[in-house]
Amino acid sequence: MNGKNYIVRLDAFEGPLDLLLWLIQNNNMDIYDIEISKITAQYLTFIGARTAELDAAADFLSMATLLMRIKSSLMLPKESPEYQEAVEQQRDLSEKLMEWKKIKESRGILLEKHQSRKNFFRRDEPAAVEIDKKSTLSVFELADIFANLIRTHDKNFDTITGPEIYLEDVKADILERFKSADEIKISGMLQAFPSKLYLAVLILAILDLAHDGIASLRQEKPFAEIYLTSINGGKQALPREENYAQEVTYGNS
Amino acid sequence: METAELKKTIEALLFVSGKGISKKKISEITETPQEKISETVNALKQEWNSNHGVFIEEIGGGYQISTRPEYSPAILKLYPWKGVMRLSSSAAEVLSIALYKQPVTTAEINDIRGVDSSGVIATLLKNNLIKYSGRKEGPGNPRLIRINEPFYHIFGIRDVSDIPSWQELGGAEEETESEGETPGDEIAEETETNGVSDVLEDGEESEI
Amino acid sequence: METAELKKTIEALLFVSGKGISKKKISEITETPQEKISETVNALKQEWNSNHGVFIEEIGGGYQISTRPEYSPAILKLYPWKGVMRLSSSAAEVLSIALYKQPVTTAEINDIRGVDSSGVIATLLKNNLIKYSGRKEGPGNPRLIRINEPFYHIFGIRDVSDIPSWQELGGAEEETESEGETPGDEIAEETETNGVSDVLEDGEESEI
Repeated sequence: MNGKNYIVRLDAFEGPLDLLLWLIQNNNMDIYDIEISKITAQYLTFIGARTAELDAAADFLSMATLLMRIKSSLMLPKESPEYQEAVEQQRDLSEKLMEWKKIKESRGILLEKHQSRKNFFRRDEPAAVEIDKKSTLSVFELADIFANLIRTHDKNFDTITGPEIYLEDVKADILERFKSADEIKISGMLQAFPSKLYLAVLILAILDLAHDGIASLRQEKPFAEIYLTSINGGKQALPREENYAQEVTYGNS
Repeated sequence: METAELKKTIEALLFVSGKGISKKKISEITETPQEKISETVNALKQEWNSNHGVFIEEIGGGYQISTRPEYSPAILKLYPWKGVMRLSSSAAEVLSIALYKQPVTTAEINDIRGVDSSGVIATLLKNNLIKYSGRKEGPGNPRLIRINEPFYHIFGIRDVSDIPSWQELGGAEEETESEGETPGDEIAEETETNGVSDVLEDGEESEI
Repeated sequence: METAELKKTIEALLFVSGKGISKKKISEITETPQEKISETVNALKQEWNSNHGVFIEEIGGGYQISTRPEYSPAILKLYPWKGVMRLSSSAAEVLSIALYKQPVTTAEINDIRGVDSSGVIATLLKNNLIKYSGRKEGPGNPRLIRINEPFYHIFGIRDVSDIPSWQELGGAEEETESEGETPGDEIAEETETNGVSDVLEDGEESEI
């Protein structure tokens, strides 16, 4: 290696393979036919002059060790197991270098493609617009509901109404039960909350879960016990992908 | 901006947004007077609103691209979870209070309904029908709830004039008009400051 | 489906999705043969791809609506954070490895690069360019990494012919044909099982 190459800083290399590849190319060597002693000497000289720069010293040093081991083993008689092993190791190293070379090339292609795409945009999430998503209530009904509320509120401000049973609570309750049992007896749930309102909400909840593909219903014969069976462990039929709507931005820190 | 370019810019904005963008916002982005925006969007409407699967509509003081209702079945096959929104009666109550009393606190909603509404409020928030916006002056500075932009779409309301006025309501005669603001004012303000122009809310930067 | 209706249905689907939708998926939804879909999309492209701010492009084996590059300044005013689009060379390396070697483990990536890549992998995961999908049989059952759908859009990769095969890389020196899969296979499979046809992932409750 001639002196001017020493201007190259070690942190210009991604790692030991990158340095090794550079040295090989600098010497016009074939990746599959490395002159191991020449390359080892250059590698050692190169990192020897720069150990202070090294953040990832260990990686570079362990490559140095490997190179030296291959080099010394290759000086042994060809019949020796060490020699055979060194041939193997050199072959592996060539494979890894070739792999690295390909990845570097692909990296260049990706960086270039990325650059050329920087002004193209799309939406990564479904449109908020849902023309089909309409409320079953009209805004006039909503107004009536409010008017009724205000009337009730004025007259019965201090009246304490009974506990409300929320559909989502009952659904959550069923899903909770699915954690410990795959099949639930519906009569069992009613025993815990014996009220007509609860039954009504429970039926709605069950129908909803069945509709959403979270649970299925089973009944042996008319008027027999109804069983609710979890599908997919009671999980939402449609898995949510994390960070789904996230914008893709990245940079080189 | 030259008309042809302006048209294409607005198309790009509306398609990439997927939700409403206010005229004001478009005017700022394109550095073009709002009248010119209206004019251009009208031309765009002519072009898109016949013979296409999507059309440009005016919603909540802004413009957005929507799919034609005829193609809902196809969209439902793509996204089976989209569809008709059924409101529970408790959700409808909370929503009606938010609509006519906004901005309103959770405590005020609880007070009107006489029952705890925090669960329903959480669900409505999650479904973007209402949103938190600002805090009330006073003890504890509770968060204020307002109607959110998707509400207009789901209830098929173009803007505030489509909402039955306070006076038209059945219970209006027994009302004490202690409310300083009419719901109309409230919603108009909503649209201006927190409505459709809020497209930057989910911004995020990250670096590799 | 009749051609005019099919055209409009595809427009509605592409608009709602934002992301690419595979030809297969459109064919299923519309109950129309894939050849007819290609034909119709080509007609749509002709119609759209001049004189509009958006166009229909083929990416990652699917179709999607993209904005024309001329209007990126306007888009960036709407979504300023989209402008920060620098890709580090280490990120590009990890992506290259994931692209050609998928499914691949973190340990395998570290091995190829010769340096620890866990930070870069975490960021790429966060940005949805790669994803975990399954686990490798063996000690510790490490998680397997694959290319994720947004990758194809970000890099503008239409299909396999847009990238060199593994064999073509590295100056086509003598090859050890130890690789079982070509990247071509991978992309095709990706599209089939995990790519653009994955439109159901964003589950949502519509009942409140």
